[in-house]
Amino acid sequence: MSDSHSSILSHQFETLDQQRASAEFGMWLFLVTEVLFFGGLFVSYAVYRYLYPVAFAESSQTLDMWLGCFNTFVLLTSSLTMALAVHAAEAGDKRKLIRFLLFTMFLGTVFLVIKGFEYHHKFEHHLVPGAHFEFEGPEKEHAQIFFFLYFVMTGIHGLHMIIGLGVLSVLILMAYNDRFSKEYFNPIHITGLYWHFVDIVWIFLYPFLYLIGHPK
Amino acid sequence: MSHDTAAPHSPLTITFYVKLYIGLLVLLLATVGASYLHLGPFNFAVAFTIAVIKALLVILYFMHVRFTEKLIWLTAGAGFLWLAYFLGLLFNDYLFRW
Amino acid sequence: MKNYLTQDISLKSWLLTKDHKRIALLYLISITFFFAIGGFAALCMRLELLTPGPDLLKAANYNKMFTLHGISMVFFFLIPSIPTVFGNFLIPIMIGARDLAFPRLNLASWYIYTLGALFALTAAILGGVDTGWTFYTPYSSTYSNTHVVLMATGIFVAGFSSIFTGLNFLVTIHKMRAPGMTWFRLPLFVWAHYATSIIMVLGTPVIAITLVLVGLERLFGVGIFDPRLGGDPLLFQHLFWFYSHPAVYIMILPGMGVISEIIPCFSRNRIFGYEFVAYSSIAIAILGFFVWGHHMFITGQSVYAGLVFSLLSFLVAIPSAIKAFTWTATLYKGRIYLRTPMIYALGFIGLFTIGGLTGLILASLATDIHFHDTYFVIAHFHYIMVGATMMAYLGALHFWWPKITGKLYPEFWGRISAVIVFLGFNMTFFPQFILGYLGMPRRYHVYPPEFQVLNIFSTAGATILGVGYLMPFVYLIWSLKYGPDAGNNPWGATGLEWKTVSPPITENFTQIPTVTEEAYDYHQEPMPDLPEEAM
Amino acid sequence: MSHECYEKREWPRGSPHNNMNIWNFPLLPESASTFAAHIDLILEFLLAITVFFSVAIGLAIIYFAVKYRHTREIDRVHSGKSMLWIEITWTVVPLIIVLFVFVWSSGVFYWTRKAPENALPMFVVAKQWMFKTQNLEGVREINSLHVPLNQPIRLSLISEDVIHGFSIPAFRVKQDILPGRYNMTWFQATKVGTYHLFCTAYCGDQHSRMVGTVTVMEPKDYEEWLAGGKSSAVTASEAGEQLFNKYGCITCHKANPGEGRCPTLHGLYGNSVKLVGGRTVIADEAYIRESILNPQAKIVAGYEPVMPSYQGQINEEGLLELLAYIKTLKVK
Repeated sequence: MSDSHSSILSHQFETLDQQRASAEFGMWLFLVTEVLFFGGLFVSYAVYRYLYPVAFAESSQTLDMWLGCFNTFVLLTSSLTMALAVHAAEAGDKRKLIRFLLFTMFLGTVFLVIKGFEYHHKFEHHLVPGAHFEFEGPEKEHAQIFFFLYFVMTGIHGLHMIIGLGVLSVLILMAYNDRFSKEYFNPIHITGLYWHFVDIVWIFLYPFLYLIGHPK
Repeated sequence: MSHDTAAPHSPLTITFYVKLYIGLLVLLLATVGASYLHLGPFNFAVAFTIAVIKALLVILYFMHVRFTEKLIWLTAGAGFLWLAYFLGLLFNDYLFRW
Repeated sequence: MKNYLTQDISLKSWLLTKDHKRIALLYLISITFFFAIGGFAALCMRLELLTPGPDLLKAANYNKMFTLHGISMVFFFLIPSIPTVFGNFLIPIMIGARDLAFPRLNLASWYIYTLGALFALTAAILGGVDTGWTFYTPYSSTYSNTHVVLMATGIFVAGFSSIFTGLNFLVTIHKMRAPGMTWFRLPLFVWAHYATSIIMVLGTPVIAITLVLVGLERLFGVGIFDPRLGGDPLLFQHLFWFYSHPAVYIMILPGMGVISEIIPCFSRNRIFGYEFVAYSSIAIAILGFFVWGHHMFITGQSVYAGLVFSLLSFLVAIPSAIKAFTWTATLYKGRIYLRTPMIYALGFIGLFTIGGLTGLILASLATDIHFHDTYFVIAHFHYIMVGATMMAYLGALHFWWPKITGKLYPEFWGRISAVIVFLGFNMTFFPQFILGYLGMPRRYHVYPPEFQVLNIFSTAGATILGVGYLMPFVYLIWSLKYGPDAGNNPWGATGLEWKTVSPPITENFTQIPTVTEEAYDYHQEPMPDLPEEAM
Repeated sequence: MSHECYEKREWPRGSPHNNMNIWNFPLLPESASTFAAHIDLILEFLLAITVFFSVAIGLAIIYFAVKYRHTREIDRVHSGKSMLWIEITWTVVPLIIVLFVFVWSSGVFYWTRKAPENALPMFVVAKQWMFKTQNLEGVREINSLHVPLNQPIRLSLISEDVIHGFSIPAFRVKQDILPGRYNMTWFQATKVGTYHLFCTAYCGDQHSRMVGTVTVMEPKDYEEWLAGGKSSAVTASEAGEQLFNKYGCITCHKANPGEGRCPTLHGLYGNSVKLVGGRTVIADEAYIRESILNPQAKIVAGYEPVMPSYQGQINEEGLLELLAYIKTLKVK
């Protein structure tokens, strides 16, 4: 084992390849748990959308589909910059790596800010489930279930974004301190997997929440 | 031990990533556009199909699953398969309640 | 040469250890603590049930007791028990690795478990929870006046410990096997943990999000389970059992793995049908996910769903039956030593068979009408979870005690306690089958007087069972100081863990072994004699 | 809640406790309905399977443990290979057995889920911690239910708060009672007597005191009992009719189609209804209940959504009475 490896190869592994493959497999398993974690919500969503189709369509109309569309655009772009960051890491290009990671963080922040405005709008229009919930229309209670699911799903998605931003900032510090090289960039790769996964969740959330029924 | 290939590099180029990205944006516009059509129950089917295609593209290329070992295919598939099982068995109840 | 226990003995070195063997011991201490709490709660319940009337506990306190019993036993003892202690300790050694793939994550799992445990204990100390371990809505989300959110938080947190343990095992088993350790040379213990880990990874997240939803509904009065708001309380049951039924297999599969190690060793025989045992573990793990609705046959679930779930539940019986037959067949033409672990293992087969077959009665739709939510169900799942899993756990503790501590336990007392546990267990839970047939509902604090005699039998049995559990606790600790040295392989067993020193060194092997033979390479050869002082 | 409450509880007659000899305890439950024999037969079959395999495995273990005990000198030569035919046998034989039981048991289960046409409707409303029962004649009971012998009884069950269970072990009947949704069960008693009624789904503090009795009477005695209780009561559908008038339902829901602003309820029950948007539903109990509490959820084709919600105004018993009344409305 060469000296350059001994600092990046953990004691329990034999080779760097074993270490890399383990990290990648581990991250994928974690993403599987995330699929099932969000899965509990998607399943609940499916049940109530089946039971209360009209209420879901009417509630969905109150969401701003263009804001949602723009946010999807922002997240897809951040996925691109994340993929490019991994690409830069593969090439061992530190400057590009840091730049793309910063880009990704910026786009993630934009997404959250827009989400914040949307939440604010819901508060102002009493569309937050609870005592002050107001909804024009016959099925107020069922609409409330829609908004409950909307807030939980987007809220937990947002929480994942915030965690992702935290991890990204750590990665930027590490990259700045020359912790990565052509041989070793596991953390970038598996964080990339995480970031893309969060993107995928949104790819489903957008049509499920914003695009039910027909825009008026 | 010093000659191990530490990191397999994906064969994708920056141009490919950008093309893929543009493709995803086109699909996004398609899903928005489709929501204006009155297709009845097929609205959901269309939106869902487009979402699945988008997700697949991200998984296969952005997440490099296209170029990794079988184990990762299996793992990634298992998560979604389980969710599908879950929904399928659950709707045995909701679809057939008296 | 220093072993993993003597490498560094400071408290800090224990609390920050990344050695899978030390983490296993940290878990051993934690789960023993929760076993004691759950056992205490069980004792209170059994004493209360000595008489039909309310004598020892008020109704509210009785309800808190069975909740405490269920939660500490299920979430904080049985689910982590064999995986986190024996799986943690043995999987890396069995496959010829220096540690798990992610040692820091492993330590983090223990801290996460401990954090969850602290939440749960806080909830218990502040006054407890009275929903039962099942947290059925809308009682848990709206009507109960107890610390549901705190307790649910504890279980939510501990769930991540379980997820990370399963993830760690899967990666380790896939990526860390020594040269020559092919899949079909793996000990069946490893196969069983592989199957268990699949369930942990695929199932646990669902209970986590479900508890979040219950917590939100309770805290903010809005949610998706409250029927007054258009919610469906049965959806909670679906989500809950999607995890909690497979969780039963999290509890039993590792036990099956243990038995598959002990039986060949003490009958000096190859396991009969290795591949069938291995595949049946995976089959159980996968089929186990598709049967959750058998907890809901009479709740108002659709009849069609009931039919599907009933059929699938019957099918799970097949791989379980294969295992029981296989273990029995392994004894054939062996050289059988009835040492303590073997007595536990044979007891396991018997109790598991009864528990499994009575499960058919509950999987069958028509009979389940009568038995649902009665003591028959209690008896059935205790035969599996206590009868089988606890026997396997104690068997494992005795079997690998020499490896873990380097000391032999007193064999005579071991055999006595194994027999006492077996008899006490049957006396506790067999009467409950009859009580269930008579119609006595579970979770009853007072009951009609004609049920009293059987309850007296059950309580008497529980006392004996309690003594049986206390004995190993005493003599195992005694053996730490006074037990004779075990040597590296007191049972003459195969498997890489017996080829290292006892106790193993920090990175398990001085040199990573190369495996050239299948598991269970026994040839009816005699077992080494135990030293005089170990009898 | 203390001893006092417990002492006052009357357990059904025939409880061995009354004989003052606790050793005279039962091992088998009473069988007092048409279900009992069928369910017990499946149980006995499965018990036989359980005993057979447990004993077979147990004996095999003991036999091997003795015969091949390490101290004995005995022939131990065997191939060490597993035999495929054995594996296949013990996979296929259990499979056949369980599939047989599945089909048999599912058939019986289906029978227990479908009440016969001639079944006598009764209602059970559960709340923490009591069962409130009512028959069509309007006799209301608490924690008690009187039924005639050899008459199918169809129970509509609903809860006012949490999930409860409704279990009569002697009849092999059990059904969870859900809030917000009707569940149904039925039975036909075959033996005169008084039997336990238990709440089997954990429902809070006094769960174990949510018990009652079911009394099976000869039809003649039942008539007498009804007459005794009926004197002050109106029948369920009469009570429903009073509610129908009180809440003003009658002003919009007229007897003839096209008369009022709302669809007629005559001949509604059990028939299909065409909704706005083209869907059709069967007007069952769940539909009528939803239409009273949440009328906008399903709008009948050709009508305006003008009906206000009655959520919180009519209690569960009132809803059941209204249902009973609506069921009596025939096409004019």
